[in-house]
Amino acid sequence: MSNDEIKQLIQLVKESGISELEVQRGENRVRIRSGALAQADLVIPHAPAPAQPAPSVPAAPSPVSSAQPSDAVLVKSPIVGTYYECPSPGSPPFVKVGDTVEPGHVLCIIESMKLMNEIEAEIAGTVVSKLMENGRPVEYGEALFAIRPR
Amino acid sequence: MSNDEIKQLIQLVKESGISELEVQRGENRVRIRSGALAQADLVIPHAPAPAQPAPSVPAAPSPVSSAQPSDAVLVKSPIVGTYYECPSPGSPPFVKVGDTVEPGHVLCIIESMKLMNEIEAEIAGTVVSKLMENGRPVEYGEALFAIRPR
Amino acid sequence: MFHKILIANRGEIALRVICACKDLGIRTVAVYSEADRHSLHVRFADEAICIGPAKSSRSYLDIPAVISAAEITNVDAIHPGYGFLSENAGFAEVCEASGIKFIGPPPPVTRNMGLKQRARAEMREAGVPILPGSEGILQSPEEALDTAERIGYPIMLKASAGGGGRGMRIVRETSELPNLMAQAQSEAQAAFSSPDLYMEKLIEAPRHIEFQVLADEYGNAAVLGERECSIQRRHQKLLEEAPSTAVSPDLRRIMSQRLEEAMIRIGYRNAGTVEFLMDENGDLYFIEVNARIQVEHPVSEAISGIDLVKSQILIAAGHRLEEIVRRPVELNGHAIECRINAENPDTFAPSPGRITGLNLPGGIGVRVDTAAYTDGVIPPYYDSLVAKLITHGKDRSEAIARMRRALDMFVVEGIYTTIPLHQQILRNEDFLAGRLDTKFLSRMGVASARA
Amino acid sequence: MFHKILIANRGEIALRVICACKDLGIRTVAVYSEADRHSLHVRFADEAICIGPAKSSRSYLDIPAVISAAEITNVDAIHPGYGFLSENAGFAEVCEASGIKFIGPPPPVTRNMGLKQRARAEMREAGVPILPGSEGILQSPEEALDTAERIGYPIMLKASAGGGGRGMRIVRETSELPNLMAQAQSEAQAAFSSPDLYMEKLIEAPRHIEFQVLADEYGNAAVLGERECSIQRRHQKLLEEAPSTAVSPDLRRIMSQRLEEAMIRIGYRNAGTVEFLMDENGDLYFIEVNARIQVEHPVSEAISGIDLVKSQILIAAGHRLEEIVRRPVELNGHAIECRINAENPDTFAPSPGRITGLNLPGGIGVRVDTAAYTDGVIPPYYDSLVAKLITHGKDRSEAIARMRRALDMFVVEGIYTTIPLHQQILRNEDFLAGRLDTKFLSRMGVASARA
Repeated sequence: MSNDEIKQLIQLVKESGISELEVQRGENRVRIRSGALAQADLVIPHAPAPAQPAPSVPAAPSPVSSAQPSDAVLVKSPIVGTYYECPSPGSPPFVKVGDTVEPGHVLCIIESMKLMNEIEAEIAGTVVSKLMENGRPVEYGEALFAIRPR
Repeated sequence: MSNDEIKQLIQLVKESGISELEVQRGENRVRIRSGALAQADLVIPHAPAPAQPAPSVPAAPSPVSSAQPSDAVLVKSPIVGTYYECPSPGSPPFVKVGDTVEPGHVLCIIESMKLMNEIEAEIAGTVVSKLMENGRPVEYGEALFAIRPR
Repeated sequence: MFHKILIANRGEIALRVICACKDLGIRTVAVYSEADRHSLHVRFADEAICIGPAKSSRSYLDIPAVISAAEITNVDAIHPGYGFLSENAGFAEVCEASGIKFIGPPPPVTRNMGLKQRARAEMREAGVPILPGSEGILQSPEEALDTAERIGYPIMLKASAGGGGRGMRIVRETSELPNLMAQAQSEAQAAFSSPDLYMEKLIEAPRHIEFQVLADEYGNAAVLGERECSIQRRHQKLLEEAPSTAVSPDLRRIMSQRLEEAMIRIGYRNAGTVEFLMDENGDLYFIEVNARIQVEHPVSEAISGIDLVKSQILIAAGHRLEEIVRRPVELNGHAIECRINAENPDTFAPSPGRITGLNLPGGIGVRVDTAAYTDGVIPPYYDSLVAKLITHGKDRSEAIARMRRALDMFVVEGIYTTIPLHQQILRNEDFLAGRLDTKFLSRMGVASARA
Repeated sequence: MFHKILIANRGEIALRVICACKDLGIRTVAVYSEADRHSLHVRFADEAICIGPAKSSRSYLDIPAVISAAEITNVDAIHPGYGFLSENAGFAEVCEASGIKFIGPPPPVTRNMGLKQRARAEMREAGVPILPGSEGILQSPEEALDTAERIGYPIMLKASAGGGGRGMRIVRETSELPNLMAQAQSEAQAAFSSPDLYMEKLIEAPRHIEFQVLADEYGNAAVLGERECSIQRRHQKLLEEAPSTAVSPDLRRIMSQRLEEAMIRIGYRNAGTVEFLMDENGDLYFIEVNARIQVEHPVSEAISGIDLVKSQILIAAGHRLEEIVRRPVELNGHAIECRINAENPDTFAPSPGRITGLNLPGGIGVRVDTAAYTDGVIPPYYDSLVAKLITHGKDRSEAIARMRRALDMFVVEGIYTTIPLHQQILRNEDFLAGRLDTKFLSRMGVASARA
């Protein structure tokens, strides 16, 4: 979300006369208040805030990814578990950045309760970034891949 | 404070982007918030809120007074006690609405700890309203008279 | 001792378990649904994992999600709180299979207690008085008449497969029985595809009295007195106290001894509650065992001085009861709990929403268990409990005076709560005299209290 | 019993007295300065009267203003809290003359206890050990040498008219005495226009230990154990606990008996505290009597189960001690109080202002006494106490664990508080071992703790 977009939102808050506006666009979120309601800061969890399940507009770059073009959609983890990018240790990853995928193409595995759950692409497109490190625990709703639809 | 003045203040809050504005003009006070900070309502005391000690701009009509012209100043109780408008039961009051007073003129008595404390005018002018009922207990800072300075 | 515990719950009980863990120096993992990301249990746990969307079947009730969260955070135990997965023996088994200690009774015990006829049989064998009734399904009108004669009218006919009041009939005299039994059978057949009925003695206006039990893993059990939970509407408890005005020291001593023996006999472990109905003569009849910590546990904590949630963790970690409970059990004073729910106090309609103003009462003899805060939200997806307000005093009248004061100083703005209803209860003459039964609220004129 | 009580105080103690009155069914009148019009004591009293501007000399310390407020609201008693007018015998006399019961000791007792030499004499007569020293003013260097020889070095020379450290000298051996005495005399002369000095035994690192007393109007007194108040900076207590780790059951029993006799002998009434210093050998020396309720009274309430403020009111209304205190006095468990002040925890600079975010801790074993609320203001005109956080447990380690947990969950935003300092104290090894004295904070490295 660009500064100009945020400026526009601030303008919107001012014009509409509302006191608080929370906007989520993909992984980005902005909350605008026209005043000091610091109590709310009390409750921002220290765990990374997972994103909303429904992807909409593209997200800001994540630590391990390169910049995402503005027309990609996010693939998010549907379960809690451990993320694996390849079928077995040492084998090549299911997908690399730049690969094209079809619906049903396996993108990764999330291990949950000793079960290897294959996560498949739901749309056809090009993998533009991989957002998770191999072997890392993932929460429900964490972003795994960005795919530019074809 | 007229409705138009209040409207202007609301406009100011909106334009400045601040969330809260509190303005006191004489006995009038307005607090404008652009959002829902209902917590503050928690603490408005149920006892009548006494006015600020420093009178400045004229106040809105008080229950027992007639309308006050906009150039009067308030005489407030400097102590806690019981208000008496006359020197002894049955005698005429120290002052009536319309009387002119000089500095040092006794306006009323506040009985406090069995002592009769005479409250004197500090300015010369005309009594435009009497704001307190005879025999009523008064708190510190409660308005007793409005006097239009000469 | 455990190194790290996952709390498979939300709201005040999740925070309650976090407190117990902090007191023991154990690290904590909170799990939360997307609706709860700003909750205090998320804030005050050492780690927090989002396990799913708001709907509890896909988050707090989702066993794989909870177990996966436990695995990726490397906890060595799970505390289930109450509700959700707390009495799910299958969940306890999955924990066991995953090498994670489930803080609660062993799965077979939980399963047996969940099967009510089985629980009744085990308790009867252990010498605990059971609500009189038929031995299983009634085979004929003649058997029904004989059974009713034996246990005495009024009696209640209940559909064996049933629930929700369908296939139920109250029978007050012999002449009514055959006709009402036929009605109940056809209603049961229509509703549950089975005409099977059983019979129980009807107690018209029972007290609901329950005993708190702690049992360790070495065959020791202790009863920490009873709780009076008769103030209910639609079978939901609203105000609880300990001790009960209807339980004499003698009755308490006898019941405690019998229940300790019974719990040992059935292999019970960890904290549990044995629920009874009390009839007009003061006789107690077993109804069920709740194999978990209860919402109203703080009143027992207040009078016993024992932290029950800490005890649950210690027992699960293998501590012996003698390290936790001093014998003989001493109970001091009187405690009351008011459940402050987000509900319209007149209609009981849920009132979720944002808390715009909050003043929690404090001072002597007052305890508040809550996850609420100014600007926090009570979401519509879960139960309506906002806070538990507990007072303790040297006797019942001091506890009542402190509760009245605390209710007066408890301010919640932005949502409706049950505070005004509690204020009304605490002024009620029957309440003040200790004359309580489960019909109390409907007598008081709370329309929707009637089941 | 009283019908209506005026509370001549503000902040948490005003709210504390309101709680006690509500528990007794007594109506309340709050008084407030213009700075406190949005305070909770104003909100929760039945009536509230503005008595003056922010400056306390013109409001909370203004006797005519307070008495007039009492008269126009027709109260029959005044509770003074602590500080302000609580130990002003003149105020108590005006109350008496106005036909209003002052809830505290009779004026002559308060006056005698305020005169320290008089209090010492009365206590010595009653057999209570006194800090050894000169009999009044030192008349010559020779008398000083003799006195020092008698009580043993090190000793302290103090200006009779003095205060604030001027005219004070520590003397460690005979050879230093004449010279240091001359210095102290000329300093006292310069500062107070009087060279008079007296001598006291110096205890280098004393514990500060005080006993809680209740006495009725019929010549009965009870001691409810002691409090350890050694954690101080600049003579201001910061953390208190009960019981003291340095007082054995035997010492407690002996001291309680002597103090009960002494308090009866001097005609003490209502609640009071007898303060002692304890030297390295565990010997106690009387220093003064505080003729009022103390800030730290809740730790004694926690272990005795007795509401001290309620007791004050009952005693003033003529109730007998036997209705309030059961004999023998039983003390249970351990309690700690942390004073949460609006101060920079490093520099101790006051930090008044608006509280923008607040989470009060709750749960088992936690009590909070506070008048703070979200969006409320801590004004710069009065003391910096924001809240008293009290925990109670079955032993000291449980009380400590609960205090750590409660401090972790106590969130105050918008102002600085002493919470981080308390967290540091509760991790300190000497504190955990109970090795305390009034030098504790300066040893811990809190620079401004040094007097």
